[in-house]
Amino acid sequence: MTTPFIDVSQLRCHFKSGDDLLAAVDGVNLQIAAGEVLGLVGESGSGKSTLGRVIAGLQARSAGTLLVDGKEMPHQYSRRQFRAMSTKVQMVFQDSYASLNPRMTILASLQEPLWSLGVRGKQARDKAAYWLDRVGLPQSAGERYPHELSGGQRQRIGIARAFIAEPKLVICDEPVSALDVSVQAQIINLLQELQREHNTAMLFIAHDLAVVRFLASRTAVMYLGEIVEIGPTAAVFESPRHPYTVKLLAAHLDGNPRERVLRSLADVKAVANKAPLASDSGCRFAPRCQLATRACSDSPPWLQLSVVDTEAACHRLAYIDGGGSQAQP
Amino acid sequence: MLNFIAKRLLSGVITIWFIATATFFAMHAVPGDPLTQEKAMTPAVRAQLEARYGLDKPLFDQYRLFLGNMLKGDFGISFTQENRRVNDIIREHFPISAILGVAAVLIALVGGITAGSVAAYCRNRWPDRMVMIAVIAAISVPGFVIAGLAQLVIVAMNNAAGKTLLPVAGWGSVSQIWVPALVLGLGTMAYLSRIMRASMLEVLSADFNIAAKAKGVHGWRLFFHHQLRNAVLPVVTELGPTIAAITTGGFVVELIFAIPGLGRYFVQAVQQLDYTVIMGTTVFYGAFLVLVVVLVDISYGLIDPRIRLHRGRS
Amino acid sequence: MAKSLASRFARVLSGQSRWLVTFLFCLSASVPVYAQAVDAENAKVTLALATEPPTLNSAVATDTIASFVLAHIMEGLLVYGADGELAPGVAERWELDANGASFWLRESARWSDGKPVTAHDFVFAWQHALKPSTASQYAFIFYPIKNAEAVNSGKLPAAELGVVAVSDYELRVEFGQPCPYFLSLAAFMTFLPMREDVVEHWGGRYAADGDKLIFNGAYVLDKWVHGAHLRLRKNSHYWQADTVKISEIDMPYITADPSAQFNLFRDQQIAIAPLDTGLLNEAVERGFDIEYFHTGSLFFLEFNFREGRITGNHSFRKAVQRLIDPDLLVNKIIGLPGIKPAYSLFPVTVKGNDKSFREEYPVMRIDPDIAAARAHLQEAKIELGLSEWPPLVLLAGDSPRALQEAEYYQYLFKKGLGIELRIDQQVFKQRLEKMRRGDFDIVAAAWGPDYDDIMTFADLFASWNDNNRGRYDNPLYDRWIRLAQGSNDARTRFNAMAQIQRLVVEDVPILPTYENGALYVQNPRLKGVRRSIFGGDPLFRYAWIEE
Amino acid sequence: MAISVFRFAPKTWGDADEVEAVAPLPLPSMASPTVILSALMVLFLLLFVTVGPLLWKQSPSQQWLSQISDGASSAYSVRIVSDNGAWRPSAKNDLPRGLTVHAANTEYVRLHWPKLAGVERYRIYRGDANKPGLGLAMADTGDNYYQDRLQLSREVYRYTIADAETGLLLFAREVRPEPAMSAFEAQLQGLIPLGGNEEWVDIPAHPLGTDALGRDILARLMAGGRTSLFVGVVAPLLYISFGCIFGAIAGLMGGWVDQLAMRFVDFVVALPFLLFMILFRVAFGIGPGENGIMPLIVAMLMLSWPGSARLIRGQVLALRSQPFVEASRIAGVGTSKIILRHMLPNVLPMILVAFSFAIPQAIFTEAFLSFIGMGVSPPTTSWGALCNDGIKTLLSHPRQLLLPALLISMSVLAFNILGDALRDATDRRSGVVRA
Repeated sequence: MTTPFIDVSQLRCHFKSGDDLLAAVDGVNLQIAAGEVLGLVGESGSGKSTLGRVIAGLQARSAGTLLVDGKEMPHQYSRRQFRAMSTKVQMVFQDSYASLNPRMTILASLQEPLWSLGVRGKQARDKAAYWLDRVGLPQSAGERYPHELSGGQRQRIGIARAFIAEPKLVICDEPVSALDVSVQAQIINLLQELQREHNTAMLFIAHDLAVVRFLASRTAVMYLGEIVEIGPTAAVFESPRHPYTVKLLAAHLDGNPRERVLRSLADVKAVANKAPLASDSGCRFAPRCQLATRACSDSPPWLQLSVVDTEAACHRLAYIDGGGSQAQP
Repeated sequence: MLNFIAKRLLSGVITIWFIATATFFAMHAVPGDPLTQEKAMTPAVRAQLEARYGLDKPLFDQYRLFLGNMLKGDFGISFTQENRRVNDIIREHFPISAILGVAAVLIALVGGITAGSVAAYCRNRWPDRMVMIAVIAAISVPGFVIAGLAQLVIVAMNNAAGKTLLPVAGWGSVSQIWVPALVLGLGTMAYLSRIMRASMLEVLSADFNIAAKAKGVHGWRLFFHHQLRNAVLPVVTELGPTIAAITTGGFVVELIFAIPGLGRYFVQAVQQLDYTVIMGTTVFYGAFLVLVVVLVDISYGLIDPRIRLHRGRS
Repeated sequence: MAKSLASRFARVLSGQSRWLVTFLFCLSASVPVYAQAVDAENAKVTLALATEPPTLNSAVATDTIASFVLAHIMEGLLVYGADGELAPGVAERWELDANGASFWLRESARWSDGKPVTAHDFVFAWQHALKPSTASQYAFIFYPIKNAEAVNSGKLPAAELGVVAVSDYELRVEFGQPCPYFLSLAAFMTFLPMREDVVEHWGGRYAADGDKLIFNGAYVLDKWVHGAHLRLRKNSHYWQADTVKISEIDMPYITADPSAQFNLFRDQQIAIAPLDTGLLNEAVERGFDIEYFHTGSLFFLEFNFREGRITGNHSFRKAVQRLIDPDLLVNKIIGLPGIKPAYSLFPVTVKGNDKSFREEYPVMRIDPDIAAARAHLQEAKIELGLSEWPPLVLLAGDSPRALQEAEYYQYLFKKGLGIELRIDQQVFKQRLEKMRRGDFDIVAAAWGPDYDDIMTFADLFASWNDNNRGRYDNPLYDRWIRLAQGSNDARTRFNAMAQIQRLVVEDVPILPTYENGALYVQNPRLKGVRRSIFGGDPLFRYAWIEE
Repeated sequence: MAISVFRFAPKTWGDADEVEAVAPLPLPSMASPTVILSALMVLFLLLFVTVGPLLWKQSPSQQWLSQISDGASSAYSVRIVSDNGAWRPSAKNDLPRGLTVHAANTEYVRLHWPKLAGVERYRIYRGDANKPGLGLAMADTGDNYYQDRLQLSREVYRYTIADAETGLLLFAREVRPEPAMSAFEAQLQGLIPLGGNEEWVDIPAHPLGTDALGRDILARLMAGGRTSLFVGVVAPLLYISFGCIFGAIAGLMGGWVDQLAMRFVDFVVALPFLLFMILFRVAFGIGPGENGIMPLIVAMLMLSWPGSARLIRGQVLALRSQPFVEASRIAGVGTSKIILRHMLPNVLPMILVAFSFAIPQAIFTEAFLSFIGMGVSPPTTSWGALCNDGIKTLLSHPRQLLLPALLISMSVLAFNILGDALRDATDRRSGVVRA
């Protein structure tokens, strides 16, 4: 068995919130193989972005290990580690505007990763120019400032900047959610092409399930800081095991809005989402889960292999696997 | 919430201690001798005086003594008015500054809200322009010039009328409050009317305003219940700093209008090197400001827990 | 919740705006009745005070404001009469001899609680003022009395002071040195009586407020709101209350700002207002009667004679003397009539044998002459072995006039002598401190007379006088002073003073610049206000209001 | 699967540029009339205090004693008169019949009148000939002559002699003094050589008049402006720089350093500003010959920096988590380069705005302190100090207050408008959050 490019185990990321610890990421185990596209879905506040940022090194973790290319990374990166990582992990941000320095030209922003790698002058300029072209922007755009470009164009620059140092893994943190629907597809296609072209692994974070389904080979579903289900994309989408995945898919993928509303009303208890705390015991989804039993709120569930080759963290997995689940999209 | 209040209070106490310490050492760094008097004095007399004010002790003992007395709420005896306690001076003169300050804040508030609303209502027409010009003038003319000119205007007015319409100076009757208070509050009024104008403009173009109009709300009811109550919020949030600025910024007005407020005493005390009065006044004012800020903070916290999270830190 | 607050606020505002409109309307429509400057009906005068009296404790009071108030609320053995001459006060008659003085007190003199004023009240007051614990600045004024200095420095108990109450109504004073001017001292505020029981009762807070005092003068302090308001009312227990015509002196304004006082005067709110240069023209244009009187104080430049100061050089001082023209200073820079250029140590107000001292012993006037000044400076340079003259420090006060004067001297020194004069402008206490330490080359100083005798100016530059801040030490000067102090003979004393006056012109220990005067405007209906150097100024004791 | 994106999205995206309209955010116009006006005002003030003295060569410390508190005047010639101060009419034989004027120039007016029986003391009044009333009582004298030297100017005076006791008017006469200068002053100013006896000298123009010491007000305004603007610019420059460095360190270090630093900022903010300003100003003191600018600036520095420290800390914290900074970090860009390339250019406009708002504040503070006599010390002057001088003569010479006050207002106004414009500009151009 080859070592995965990214190996995350028992990763925790806790924030202080008043007297409590907010568990943004709580005990996540995750592997990303080289060249693989892993989709990460979940509703907002589920900790997907935090997980991505921890892997990128932007967020210090509270506990757990993070192995990149087999090497354990420290909790907080030093300057040198960042530089070493710059050819391994890069990131595409959600807000294309905020991800570009408003006071730097596009070309300068593109070249910046190269400069820190020691590539300077004409070489860097040429490479930037190539990438400008590669992501489908005219050379004239290079002299412009971010506010002079449209959202889609800026996101292309963001993608180009992520790929320019030819990293092994690109983390895409909801790269299209802030874009017009018409532009989203172009960006997704661009990402897919580049990923294939460079055989780059990708952690694709989105709350838009369709995008993930289109891009990812494997998909992980997060709920309140925990991965509740992970497995091949097809399996997760075709036959979700975890009740939350079921709800998520039901909410997103059904064509008829009216039906969707009705179904979600029937299935999910109207319980306000509460913030995940480190002191929580039991399954965090239990309060909203129709299948919850007493045991669900007593002890936390862990990931178990299901019959469809996915892993799901649910006490009632056996019941669901047995065909007890009522929701099949 | 209790935790939050306790924290703010604690930090207030530490701040007051810091102010007291800074004042004490700044005061003792002042060259010169507070005991010096016009006529030369015998060593025996001087020794008596030094003992009376504790100046014969080492600096650190004096500091300890000062802090100890401060905790007891005792700031000692004035150097220049030898038989008056600093506490008495503060007790007698601070209320005057406070009344003046409150009147100034009131005038600034009422004037600022009115002017700002009028300006916003008449956007880009002459009332707006007039208000904005007045605002600019009030912001850019130094207070001491305004105070001097105001007095001249009153004298001219009284002379023209042949009787006393408004008193020129002094303190004691209600009519003696308004002119100095107006002068004192003018800058703030200008500032507030600017804020008010901006926020009123926002309100006037807001959906709920249009909705209210569509519902048939008109006239004063529309103004007070829908527009003013929403537009006034940014002005209300400025109140804390405003009160602080006005209550401590009253020296010049107090000097020119012959108002026996604490600010005037402070300036006098500085000129006469009256250690105890300077320290007492500074610590008192500092404590007062801290208290105002803490109260404002707490009340914000009560009004809106969201603000508490943000304000709690910085 | 925020919204409810705002709405509550809006509601308050809407209620308030109606109220406010009403209020503003009232304010503009109704003319409030204010105290008018003079009120003949009630025999009431309204005034403004420059500052509030720091204390009304006569044992420690030093300033003119306290002296003004005390002159009205207290009466000493002697007082200054309507004509400005010494007149009987609590003492009915007295005898002055070479060894001391006796005073016989009138039995009709009463405190404001009806108790008689006795000789014991004076003995107590004087002993109290001399105690080191009282720390009275004016303790030195008792020094002619036997043992006074020893009592003040704590070497002898207060009971040893040479003052005894022979009976309730007879007071005997023993002198330690001749004191021909003791009668004028007896009218000075530090010599005012004090009631032992009242002082003991209030202790350190005696005279801190209006109710912590007892009075034996023409008026009682009826109201004292600190920093804001003082009011004097006629004292019904005063032994000649029927001669007091003004029954109320109200002082509802306390401001040192001459413009504010002038504005109040213009507005008919106060009866007297001081003038300064900036207000003079305006006062003239308004057609006010401008009056002035000599305050009797001398302004001068004092040179530092301490070791190592080049200002100790005589030729240098002569150069300065030829450069600075008091006439020019007074007429051009100060620009107020009533202020006189000074050429002598003794102002024109100092009394001589019969007339003023200056009329009896005119002073030599030195005219300004730049050429002569430069010649003197050249001599000084040679004597001091200097090629370049170093910058000098002029210590000055922080009043507007002091500053203006200092800037004028600075310019004059630069242009006339090529000397850089550095102004060291300090607040009052710091200036005094620097004067005491001798931290100056030249200081712009002033001296006001403490008692009505030429000695109050003369002994100022005796080598032993602590107020001789420049440490001028001239055996000749000292000799003349000792001669005068040791004598009761007027002619001997004034001849010695004439020598001192000449010495000051020739040796220039100080350079007199001007004799101060006070300009003021006064309500024309107010008559008989006595402006004076001694005995409280202005004095309303003999004033009246014309119908 | 009902997401339209994937069904209808074009597989090719080469022509994306034509599809997406590039609509740049409108740049705020820096060329609005108010901005231009305020910039012009700032420029004018700067030129006034820098180039002004080169064009207007009068020294601000030159004291024309013959022209104390004079109004606006053009250049004119004055006669040199020698004057030894004391004067009495010489010959006994020419006893005057009425009020005789022996000499009338702006240095002295010598009056002589016949002694009248029954009058012991005379009172001399001097008034403006164009106005009713006797004017100012100059003196009471027992002599029958008088020399007036009190601040004479070139207007027409009316002298009136009255009986001091009864107030009965005895004589009156109008006098127009001839422009003159005493030989002493002329020698002092170096206009004539020592011992020389030139008859006439020229006096330069004073377009705004002179002050109470005869100094040219225009020159003083220029000199005062240099101080005011110097303090107004340098003090904010220093305290904003210090505040920025402090805030940036706090923001970048984070953790307990940040906590401690911000607590300290809280303390300093809590100090009552003006009180401490005065206190520090007194504590530092001014030595002889010092101009008092340094203590002023140091006091301002000690008390004013927290505002910008907070601002910058907030900005740094906000910027630190901005994606473009994070992108640079994961691209391995060093801290110093991040600060230089990303933080600084984005914070700079804020600093600039804070700076342009701090200038009027500092000018006001300086003016206020100088006004209460705690500012600069003479011979250095400032607009505030000029106001302080001027307020005393407000009634008789209002321009001595109004001119410096006007300049203060102008500069405060100009910098405020400039600050407003800068803020508008920076707010819209960058997405940087305002703290």
